[in-house]
Amino acid sequence: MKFEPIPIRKGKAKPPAYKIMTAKEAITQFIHDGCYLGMSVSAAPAALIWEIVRQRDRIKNLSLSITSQIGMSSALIGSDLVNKVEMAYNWGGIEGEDKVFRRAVEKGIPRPLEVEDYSNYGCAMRWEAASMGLDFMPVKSQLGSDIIKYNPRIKVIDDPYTGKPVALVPASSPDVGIMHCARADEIGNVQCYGLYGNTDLLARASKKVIVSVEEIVTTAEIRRMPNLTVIPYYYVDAVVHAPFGAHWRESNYYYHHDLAYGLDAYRQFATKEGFDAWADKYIHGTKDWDEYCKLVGYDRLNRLRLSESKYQKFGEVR
Amino acid sequence: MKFEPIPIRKGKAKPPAYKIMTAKEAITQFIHDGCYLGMSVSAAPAALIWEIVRQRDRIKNLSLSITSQIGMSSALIGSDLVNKVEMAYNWGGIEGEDKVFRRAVEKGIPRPLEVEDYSNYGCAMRWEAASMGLDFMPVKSQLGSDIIKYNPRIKVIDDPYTGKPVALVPASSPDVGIMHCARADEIGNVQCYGLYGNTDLLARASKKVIVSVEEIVTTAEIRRMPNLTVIPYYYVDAVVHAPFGAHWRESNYYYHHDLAYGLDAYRQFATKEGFDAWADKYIHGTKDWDEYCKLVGYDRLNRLRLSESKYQKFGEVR
Amino acid sequence: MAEYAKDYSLPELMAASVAREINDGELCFIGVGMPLMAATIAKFTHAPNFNMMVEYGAVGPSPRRLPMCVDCAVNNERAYYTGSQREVMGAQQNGYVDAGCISGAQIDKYGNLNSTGIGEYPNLRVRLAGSGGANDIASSASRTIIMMRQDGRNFVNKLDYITSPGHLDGPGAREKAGLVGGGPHVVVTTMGVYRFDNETREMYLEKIHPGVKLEDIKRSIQWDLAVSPNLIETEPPTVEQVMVMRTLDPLKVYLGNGREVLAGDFEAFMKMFEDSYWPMTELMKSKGM
Amino acid sequence: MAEYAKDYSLPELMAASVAREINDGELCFIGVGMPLMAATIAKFTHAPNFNMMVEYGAVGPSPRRLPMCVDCAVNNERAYYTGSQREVMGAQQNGYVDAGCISGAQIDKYGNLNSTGIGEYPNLRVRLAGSGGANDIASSASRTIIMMRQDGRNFVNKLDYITSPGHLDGPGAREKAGLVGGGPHVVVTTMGVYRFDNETREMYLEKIHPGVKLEDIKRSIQWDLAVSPNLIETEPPTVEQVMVMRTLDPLKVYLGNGREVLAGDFEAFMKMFEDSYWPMTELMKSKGM
Repeated sequence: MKFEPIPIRKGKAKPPAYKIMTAKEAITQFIHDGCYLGMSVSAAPAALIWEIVRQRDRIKNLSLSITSQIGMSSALIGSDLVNKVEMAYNWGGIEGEDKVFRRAVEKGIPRPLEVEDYSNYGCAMRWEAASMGLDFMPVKSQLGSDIIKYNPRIKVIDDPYTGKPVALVPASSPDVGIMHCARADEIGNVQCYGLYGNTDLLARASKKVIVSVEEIVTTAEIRRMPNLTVIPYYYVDAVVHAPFGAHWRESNYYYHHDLAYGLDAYRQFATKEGFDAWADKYIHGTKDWDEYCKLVGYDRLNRLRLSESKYQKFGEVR
Repeated sequence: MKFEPIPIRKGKAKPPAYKIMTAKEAITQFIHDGCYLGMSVSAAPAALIWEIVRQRDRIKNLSLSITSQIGMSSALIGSDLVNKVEMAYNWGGIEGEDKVFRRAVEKGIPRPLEVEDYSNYGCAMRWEAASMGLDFMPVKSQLGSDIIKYNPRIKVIDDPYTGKPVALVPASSPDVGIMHCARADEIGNVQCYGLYGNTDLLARASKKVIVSVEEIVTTAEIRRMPNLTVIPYYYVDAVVHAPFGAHWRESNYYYHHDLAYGLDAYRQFATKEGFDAWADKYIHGTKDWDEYCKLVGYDRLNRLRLSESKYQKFGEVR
Repeated sequence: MAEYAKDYSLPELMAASVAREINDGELCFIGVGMPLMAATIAKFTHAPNFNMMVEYGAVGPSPRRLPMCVDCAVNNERAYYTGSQREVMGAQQNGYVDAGCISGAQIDKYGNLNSTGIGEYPNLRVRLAGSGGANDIASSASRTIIMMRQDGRNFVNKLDYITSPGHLDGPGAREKAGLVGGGPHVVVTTMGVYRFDNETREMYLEKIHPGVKLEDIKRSIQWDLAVSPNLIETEPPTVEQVMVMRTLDPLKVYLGNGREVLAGDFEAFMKMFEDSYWPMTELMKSKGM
Repeated sequence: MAEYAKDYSLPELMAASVAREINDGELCFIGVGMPLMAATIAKFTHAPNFNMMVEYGAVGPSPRRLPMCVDCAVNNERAYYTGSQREVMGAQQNGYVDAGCISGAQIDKYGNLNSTGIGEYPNLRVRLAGSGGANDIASSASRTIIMMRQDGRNFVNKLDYITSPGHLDGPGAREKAGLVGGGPHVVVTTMGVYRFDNETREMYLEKIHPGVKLEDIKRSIQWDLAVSPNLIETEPPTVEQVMVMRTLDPLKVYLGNGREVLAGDFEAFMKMFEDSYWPMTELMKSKGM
């Protein structure tokens, strides 16, 4: 025996330290070429995605881990940055057909896109597994469907307790997870209002986490209602202050989905030229999120905010 | 083809209907002899447990599914109602050694008690599995320990993705789950303040659910902050209004653990006679929770409440 | 008795028919698109105690605006619970959901649905949205309510891809596959209403929409469609149902060409939202919601 | 330099020694009993940015009252997160926890712990508490800090029951079993401080408490204890550490016979809680917490 103690092995917890950055700083620091990128849908991290697109000379190849995405992942796909997407849904919802996605899958424009299909719960359970340090999760969706037939990463086993078939999905642990939430303090305790989908799971599943928020608040404000903390500081690497940071999508209790914008964008996405023109104007034509908001118009964004608060405000019933 | 449509099969959701009952009514209606009973620890459902003990002529045999319990399950064990406990921990915490539990396991007094040991997370993952309709959950605790050696219901398999060993625990779905929470509306939407342990999982895992609460509130009050709803109405069968319903244990932001009472109770639990005298006085000697509170003293309970609010109040930072 | 509308469109008939499949007091999982609209109609007319679950984590909302997506801010409005997808999808897999409401691009006689693509997977001629939550609803809801366009090409003998399981290949197949939900219960299309026979699990025509000919329906379906001997005409929407639809969706975003109208017209969009607040709030109060 | 206390008890020395094992900025999972007390001392003295996780669902509290249990209301006090056990235990299994702090009734040279019972399982002569969260912490925390009474009978060659895995039977055993955490790092007892050799994974004596004789330590341990060639005396508690302990626990509930004093004495209990508010709040402010 050499009487040398076992060296201290640190856990994965991020420190309770100052984490506020600009989107540019956060994307520059954490997202690299070849990144396996996880993206939340509720709320959509538009400000962060736009910044990735702005850095396309540096970040050329991404694989995406999503559950569902509505238009936002198409900003990356249409910008020629994505090789593969692991997903349940990539489409327009009320905005309709996603021509950017179709062009990529059907015609390889701007580049071929490999799709790995799951159900929504199947995708979510992949993050769930990773969020608990597990390598798989059992799930009873997808059984009997062609999702399993064509996706060899989903395994069907006989449940060791009941003997009945059950599907297993492999953990998905993105290199970086990006998400948009209501508010955070400077050390990265993040709170959400209303539904947040699987943002909680994505933050826990990802190796690095960038959160954009509507508001930066004091730690005392976080402590007022610690039950609202959806992502504690130890998961978070960077907090980006991005008011209206989910536009054209919604941010619960802050502002509503800008359907008029979304439908117009989708109309432009119908052709590659249309998409490029849209991206040139709204993403490359603006140097940061504030400039994007100015281009869209803060008057317009404020109208969306007022419309939302007519119907609901967190802490009140309207 | 007979042109007879597939009959409508209802889901397990409990209706959004009036669910307020007294503890006596709820226990009478839902807990039967031979019941497989799940109990939360945070907060402890003391008012409900006392009522079960009062009905011991009818409810003679229980199996318990718990994670940890501190004294409260001993009220049932000491009252000769329990044949088996599936558990991680049954002891006094700061109150120390649980002599009731020891007498039952070591000497079969008042009756033999079978113990099925898991870790805390192992137990919780059993409820987690049931909460999602799964028959098992993978867990990386318990590996290498004698918990697995002596508990044949825990299976160790080679993870189909990594080849590494992983433990599986079987789902636990209690016939009835009982728990104590902060507040609920009349249809059973339940909100919690502060930590709530695995109360969320127990409610989802159990076939029938009885929740006692500090406060009954309007549905509008629930809607003010829907993110605080830990147990939506569809899991809940009965809501029991039981202020101070966790005494001698704590109810976060309402009142603190009454350590002086707990230590004194444990001192009495040192002998069977002592336990019986305690139960005769505090449980059988009172007809309901309000009488128990009077016996303990509302002045004392209010002191515990004031002491708690000196340190913290939900929605403020003190 | 409810008063029927005299003036209504085919999409309105369809939405009203789907709304009627939802019973008061039920808990239903609502998928993206028209199902959200139909569920909102049900809530504000005959089923005020019906509660919807939407897959990104809301339970029991009363949307007084056009619900646009399953992650839409509207889904928080007056909800009992908001939070995680895990909660609502876990509850569904745990058997809590009475019914789920979904749609698809192709369907076969067992109610299996394709929303993944047309062609040979993965080399699809037309790539579609993918499952989203549809597979999960189809797998685990106690019954599913399906909404479909019926365009002459999408009621097929064999799907290009089974995204969402119906009764698979017939009686017992779901159980054998390990599926916990009951599978398809009804299909509401632009032409009629179909149910599934309890014995054979095959779709049959139960109701035909006013003005639609049976021979046109049969021609639009690849297999030899079974038709109920008690075939009846679909009940028209009520005045109240139509009022709700037109208040929520005056520009026919769901129920017509409203998307073309709204694309780029922010003022029209804002007006639609601003105008629906009072009538929907009054209706809500009158229903005791 | 910190000023050392001149007057302190053995339990105070032990609590202070455990507190010192916690580094500022760390995230540690704290088990029931004395570990809660030691963690609170750390937070209010040298490690204000250390955050504790307690197993019933709280992160980052600053308890200004005696923390009594892992589900205690005190654990919510000024916490960053409160909610589910699933969150904190999931984070631990996911490798987020720097250290976990636990205790047990029996220990062997590899730091395996028994808190289940004495005798042959399941026919135990003495039934103990069971694992609680100890097994989970021992399985998955990046390192564990163990607190033990050393009573002459509980440092054994072979445990009656391995509740919480230490280094099992030596190098590589944890990895082979599939355990994700790093296992025991230090053992603080009533007699000394022990660490585990990086090569053999066996416990060795690193520090001896003031006034304790090495031969008494050796006699209280069943195996042939390895003793560091650089054996030193345990550092006494600081004045500040002792002040925190005595403010939180003036009646020596953790650190003496306070449980006997308090049993049935509600007024004494209330006074203890009332008295600790101001000094602890002032201390909190002075640390910028």
